[in-house]
Amino acid sequence: MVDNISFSEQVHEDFKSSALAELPKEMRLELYKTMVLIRRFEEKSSQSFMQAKIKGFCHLSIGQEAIAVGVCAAIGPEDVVITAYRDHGIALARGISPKACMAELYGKSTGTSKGMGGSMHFFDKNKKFFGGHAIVAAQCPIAAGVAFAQRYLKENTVTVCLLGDGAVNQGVFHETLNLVSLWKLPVVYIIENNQYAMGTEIHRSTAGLPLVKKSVAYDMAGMVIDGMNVEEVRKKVLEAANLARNENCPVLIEARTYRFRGHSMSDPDTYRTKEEIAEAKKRDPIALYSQLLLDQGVLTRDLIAQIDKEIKKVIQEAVQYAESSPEPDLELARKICFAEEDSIEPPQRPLYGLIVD
Amino acid sequence: MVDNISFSEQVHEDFKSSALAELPKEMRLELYKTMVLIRRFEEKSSQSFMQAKIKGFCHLSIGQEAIAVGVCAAIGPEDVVITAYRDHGIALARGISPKACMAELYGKSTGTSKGMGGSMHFFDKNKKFFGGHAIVAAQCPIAAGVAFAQRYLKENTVTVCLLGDGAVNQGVFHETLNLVSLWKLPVVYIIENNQYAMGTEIHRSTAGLPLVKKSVAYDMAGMVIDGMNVEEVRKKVLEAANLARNENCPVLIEARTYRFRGHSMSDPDTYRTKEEIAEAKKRDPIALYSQLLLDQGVLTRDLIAQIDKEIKKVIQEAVQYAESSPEPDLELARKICFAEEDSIEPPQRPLYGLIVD
Amino acid sequence: MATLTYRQALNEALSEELERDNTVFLIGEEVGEYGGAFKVSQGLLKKFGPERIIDTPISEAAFTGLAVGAAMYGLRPIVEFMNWSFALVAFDQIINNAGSIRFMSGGQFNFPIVFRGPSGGGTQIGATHSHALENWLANVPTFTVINPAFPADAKGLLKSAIRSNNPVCFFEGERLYGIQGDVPEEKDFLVPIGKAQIVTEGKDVTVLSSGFSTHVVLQALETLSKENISVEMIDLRTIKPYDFDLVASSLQKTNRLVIVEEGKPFAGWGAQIAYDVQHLLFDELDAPIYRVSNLDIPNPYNGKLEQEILPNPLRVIQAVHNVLR
Amino acid sequence: MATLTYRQALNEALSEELERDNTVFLIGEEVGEYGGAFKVSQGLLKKFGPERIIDTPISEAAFTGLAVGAAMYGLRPIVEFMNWSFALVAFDQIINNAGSIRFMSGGQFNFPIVFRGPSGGGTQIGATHSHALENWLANVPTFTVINPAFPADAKGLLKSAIRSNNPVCFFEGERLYGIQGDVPEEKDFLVPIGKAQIVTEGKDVTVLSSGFSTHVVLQALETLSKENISVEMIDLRTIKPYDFDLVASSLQKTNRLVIVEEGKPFAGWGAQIAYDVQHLLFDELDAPIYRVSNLDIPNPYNGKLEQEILPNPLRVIQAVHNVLR
Ligand SMILES: Cc1ncc(C[n+]2csc(CCOP(=O)(O)OP(=O)(O)O)c2C)c(N)n1
Ligand SMILES: Cc1ncc(C[n+]2csc(CCOP(=O)(O)OP(=O)(O)O)c2C)c(N)n1
Ligand SMILES: [Mg+2]
Ligand SMILES: [Mg+2]
Repeated sequence: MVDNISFSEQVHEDFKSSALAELPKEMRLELYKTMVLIRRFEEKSSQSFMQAKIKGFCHLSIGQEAIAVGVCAAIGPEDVVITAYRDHGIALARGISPKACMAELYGKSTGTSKGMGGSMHFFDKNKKFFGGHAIVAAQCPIAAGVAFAQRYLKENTVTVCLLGDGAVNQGVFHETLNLVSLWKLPVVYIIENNQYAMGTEIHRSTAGLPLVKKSVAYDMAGMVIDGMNVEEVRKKVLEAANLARNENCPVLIEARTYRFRGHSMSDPDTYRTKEEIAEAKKRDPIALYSQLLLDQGVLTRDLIAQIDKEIKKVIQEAVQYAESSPEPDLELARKICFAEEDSIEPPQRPLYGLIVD
Repeated sequence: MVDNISFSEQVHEDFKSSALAELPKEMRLELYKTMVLIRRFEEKSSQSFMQAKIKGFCHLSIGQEAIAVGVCAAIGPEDVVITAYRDHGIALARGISPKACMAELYGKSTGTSKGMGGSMHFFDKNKKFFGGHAIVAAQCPIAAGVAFAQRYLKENTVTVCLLGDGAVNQGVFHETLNLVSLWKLPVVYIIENNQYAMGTEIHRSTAGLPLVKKSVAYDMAGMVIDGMNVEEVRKKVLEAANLARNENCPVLIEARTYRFRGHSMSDPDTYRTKEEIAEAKKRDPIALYSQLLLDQGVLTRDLIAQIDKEIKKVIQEAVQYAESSPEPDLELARKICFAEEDSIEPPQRPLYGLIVD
Repeated sequence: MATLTYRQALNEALSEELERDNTVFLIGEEVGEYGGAFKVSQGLLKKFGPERIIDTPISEAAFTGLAVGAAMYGLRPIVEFMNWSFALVAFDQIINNAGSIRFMSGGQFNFPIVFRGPSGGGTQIGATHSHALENWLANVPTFTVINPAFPADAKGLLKSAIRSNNPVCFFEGERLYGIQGDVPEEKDFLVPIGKAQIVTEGKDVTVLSSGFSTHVVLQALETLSKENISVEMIDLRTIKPYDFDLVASSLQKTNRLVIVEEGKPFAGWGAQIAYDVQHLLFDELDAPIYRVSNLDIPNPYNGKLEQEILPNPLRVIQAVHNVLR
Repeated sequence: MATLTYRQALNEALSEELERDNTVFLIGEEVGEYGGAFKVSQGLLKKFGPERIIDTPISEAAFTGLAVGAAMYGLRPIVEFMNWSFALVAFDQIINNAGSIRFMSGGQFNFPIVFRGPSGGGTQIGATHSHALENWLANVPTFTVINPAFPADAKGLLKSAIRSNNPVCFFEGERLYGIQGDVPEEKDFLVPIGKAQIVTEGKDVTVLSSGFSTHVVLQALETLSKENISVEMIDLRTIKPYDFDLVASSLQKTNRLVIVEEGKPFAGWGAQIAYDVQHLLFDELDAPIYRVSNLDIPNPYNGKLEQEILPNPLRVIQAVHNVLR
């Protein structure tokens, strides 16, 4: 059942209108479960990476789950989400199956991207998850384009785009904020400010902090939120999405968070002190939330154990699925290079580089 | 004598220290003369362009002379100036000879860039005029690099970089402001806000006006100045340059101005009303200044006539020089592609593309 | 048939496709109120309104990326670069986003997007404004690269490009916009992507070119025909995927090849065609292949010198002479 | 001689040149405190301080442009791209500013600048991170393009690049960094730019490559030598200007050529060499030239598939067999 976590339309309808409404128990449990799912999924990915079953770059979002989950709980299934390479969490929160995600990490043709994209490039058009983008800030103008199309098509949908604190230093981010503000596009940008871009602490890379101040330069609405508090994230992103959706007002959100692991699996993570990390872990979004739910009687120790068990099974099944899935082949690679033509005579496309006898 | 206008070191020494000092007559006359020189030079360029003696793109700065002249009066000969393609005015104000400028427009090997650069690419290393850059905003990080080098070499010099209001929408401008603020480089950016980028009025292209607000996003000092008032430009740029030079504080200046001609010689200029242009011309920087100097007795009608005559002669000589200068040839073009090597064995460099028998 | 300039032909193509499919939109600097820096989009704002003819700030990276996002969501953007040289500030968006996302997503998204604008030198606007990047874009696995020489092809190919579900890099030219030619008037006149055409038949030598270079060859032909040299002139139209079959059948006749391309020489698209030809038609060649391209020097402002550096009729003639020796 | 990895060799080159000339500085993401994403600059911050080993924000366009400005003012910047693929966001600064300003200024300014970093695929990091742009950079008239295969060449060529008064694009490789080799220990050990080297002598066929492809060829050679095929293997080292003379003298002996290059095939640098060879040595060739390159497909994440798409020993062997047929 957790396999297909994604916030049901009903839940959305009930709570989209008012950001302030008290969340029903059912939804709070979903928020909790999804965070745990992400945490366990990534812990497993980490193991598989160590076993060299997952290769390339693998960036974990452990510590940042509340943002992924809060964001996806704040928007509807018709809205669009897009992010950077640190995309496992948000993909799962968006309801992409752990099987497809794990299979992608394993480079299999059953993966979210048929094994062509890998960890940094999850995509699911049906779930309106527009990637997974590995060039820092490259997703920012794409998000503007999706929002542009949403308005062009006179929909009442919005686009949410996540980016890292380091991405703020790419010019295209600024060009894009100017465009979306000027054209009043229905888009919300959320900076996951985990204070580091690889080994660079934010004060070494960025003038004019706090980051939210960038919104001022473009006359955009700006918000700072606690990225460790899943309900706050949900509530504030819902407010922002409503502004974007109904008031033609794009929003820039700075969500304060921290990544508990290295930048990627290959990062020795020597640029921070153990103390700093330990301090940050005191605000582990899952621990904070489970404590709250325990205090309020929404969760019990038993329920926690049961959920853990359930999720363990989901992860196991995902790994089995990934292991046993077939690899993509050259024919597939060739085929997906080009969309089928339906309005013109399809050009012949020789495969340059093939050795011809 | 006007041929080599450029503010003498003595004048600089006298007035660099205090931005508030009353300007001596001699300098005020120089400011006036230089503006007139630029105006006449460009009027002549316009004619020569119509006669197809000047080709390619030719952007006139008529209306914006006070900025060029004020800026060059505010900095010393060891400081560096760099700008965009609309560069005739600032090159002349910097003391590059009208002959070399006109010869460049004519594409001659005696030009500022040996006829290789044309109108948009004047350069003079000796005069510390670092171009003339035709890709919008491309000069911005170069300026940061020069300032970086100035500090690296422990000089007490600064760099002044001019750009258009449209250039603010290029990402590299923002990346650069972040860098110079973070690294406290000795540089002053001056936006010549003439309200248009080609046919696009600033409100159609830029959110978050006034432009000076961009400085806030990078914790930079910002100033708005009247770009039609040559003495104000000089004074404020001097203040800014001192901040950059002595206080490690880069500055962003928005100078309000207007171009009286089309974007380039090929622009039909149909996107503004005649009334708007007429209104702007009431603040013609040369007219304003000559009136002020007349009122204060620094200028007389006779002196104005005499200066006009002098400058007319300078322009005539420049044109003659340009007309009679030789064109650059292929050998020169080949030669300048590469700097001479002094520390390694120079590689052989075949001219690819030559047809070999 | 109507007699149109290349500019008008492009304008008609845009207008007809905007009319036919309202998911098509045009975006770029000065394409709306100004009518296009080179007037290619003149009148379109009035016809289609500011929702579909979109003036942008000078933010090529952002509006290119925006077009990519819009395409992912189902629209069909046409991106005008005021000059293809300015695409360099948007290169990541073009190469990685438009070029790779379909593949990286396992084929989930279509990119029915056209990047277009003038390319190349010859108008004395200097090195930074005179790039001819056709070879670079053709080096990207997923791109189609088009460079028409004549108004009819400009129209028919632009229409095909807009209707293609794949990203197309469409190279025009400031020097081409004013060229006149006959253009068919049917609304559905399309020129197929990937097909070259024989401009003049001949038997002594095949001369291959595209875009403005085709007009350089036409000029050279005036001299060559006086010398009784019979040139089979092929206008490539599409640079990638290019029409190898037509080239091959021509070479079966002439056994000699000259390639004229506007870009810088080192690893230009002409080098690829030369490679393919020597590789696949080794025994057909009676002489080495000659390429006429830019010399390997940035474009200078000086007009005479720029003409010397660009592919020019003189060098075409010289190459033809050499290949026939 | 010391045995060093390619990474260490580069590190020594940087360290020695920083030591030798204090106008040399290194700038890029994570080059300082982190010691470089691939540890090429490890220890340099400690030796030379933060004024000369400069960590940057993720602002490639700005810091590349900054390096250009610093060069114009007399410094000698070394710009590290964490991955050459990221240079795409700085392309205007590289191509137009570093590439054109000297020319456009009539030759007034020198650009003693080195752009360097890992290039190419093979590490399963996806299409956007696996570009091999050597051909594009070599297409720029004023650039020198270097791509060493062995530690000694990496060191000697990087030192030459830093001492050159002209812009050099220096391509390394993630798969190269760990390769070991003997490296001369003299402080002034330089490898000349523009000179190739013969790795193995042979008489049946010349196989030409650079960078990691040279190691692919070495692997293929194991099989080929068992088949008694005598390969003359040339490691290009400098892609532009490349050592035509050495290629020519080898072909005089073998009359057959295979070129192995890492980039995408269409208009790769190998196409240029193939063109030059067929053009200038037409009568020397006994068989068509074969190129082994990437297939014309973006790099996939899946490892087996990526190896299939990259130039690999199998395809080198196949090409050699074909060229000898
Ligand atoms: C244009 C570009 N430059 C550099 C990189 C290499 N890189 C990948 S992630 C990263 C750090 C990004 O930090 P941040 O935006 O804060 O996101 P986080 O990793 O913290 O989620 C860098 C430098 C890249 N992918 N793209
Ligand atoms: C990257 C880039 N895009 C587009 C252009 C074409 N272009 C040249 S000048 C210009 C307008 C610039 O306006 P602004 O910055 O306000 O300067 P102004 O012309 O008013 O001095 C444009 C769009 C260019 N040169 N470079
Ligand atoms: Mg971060
Ligand atoms: Mg302007």
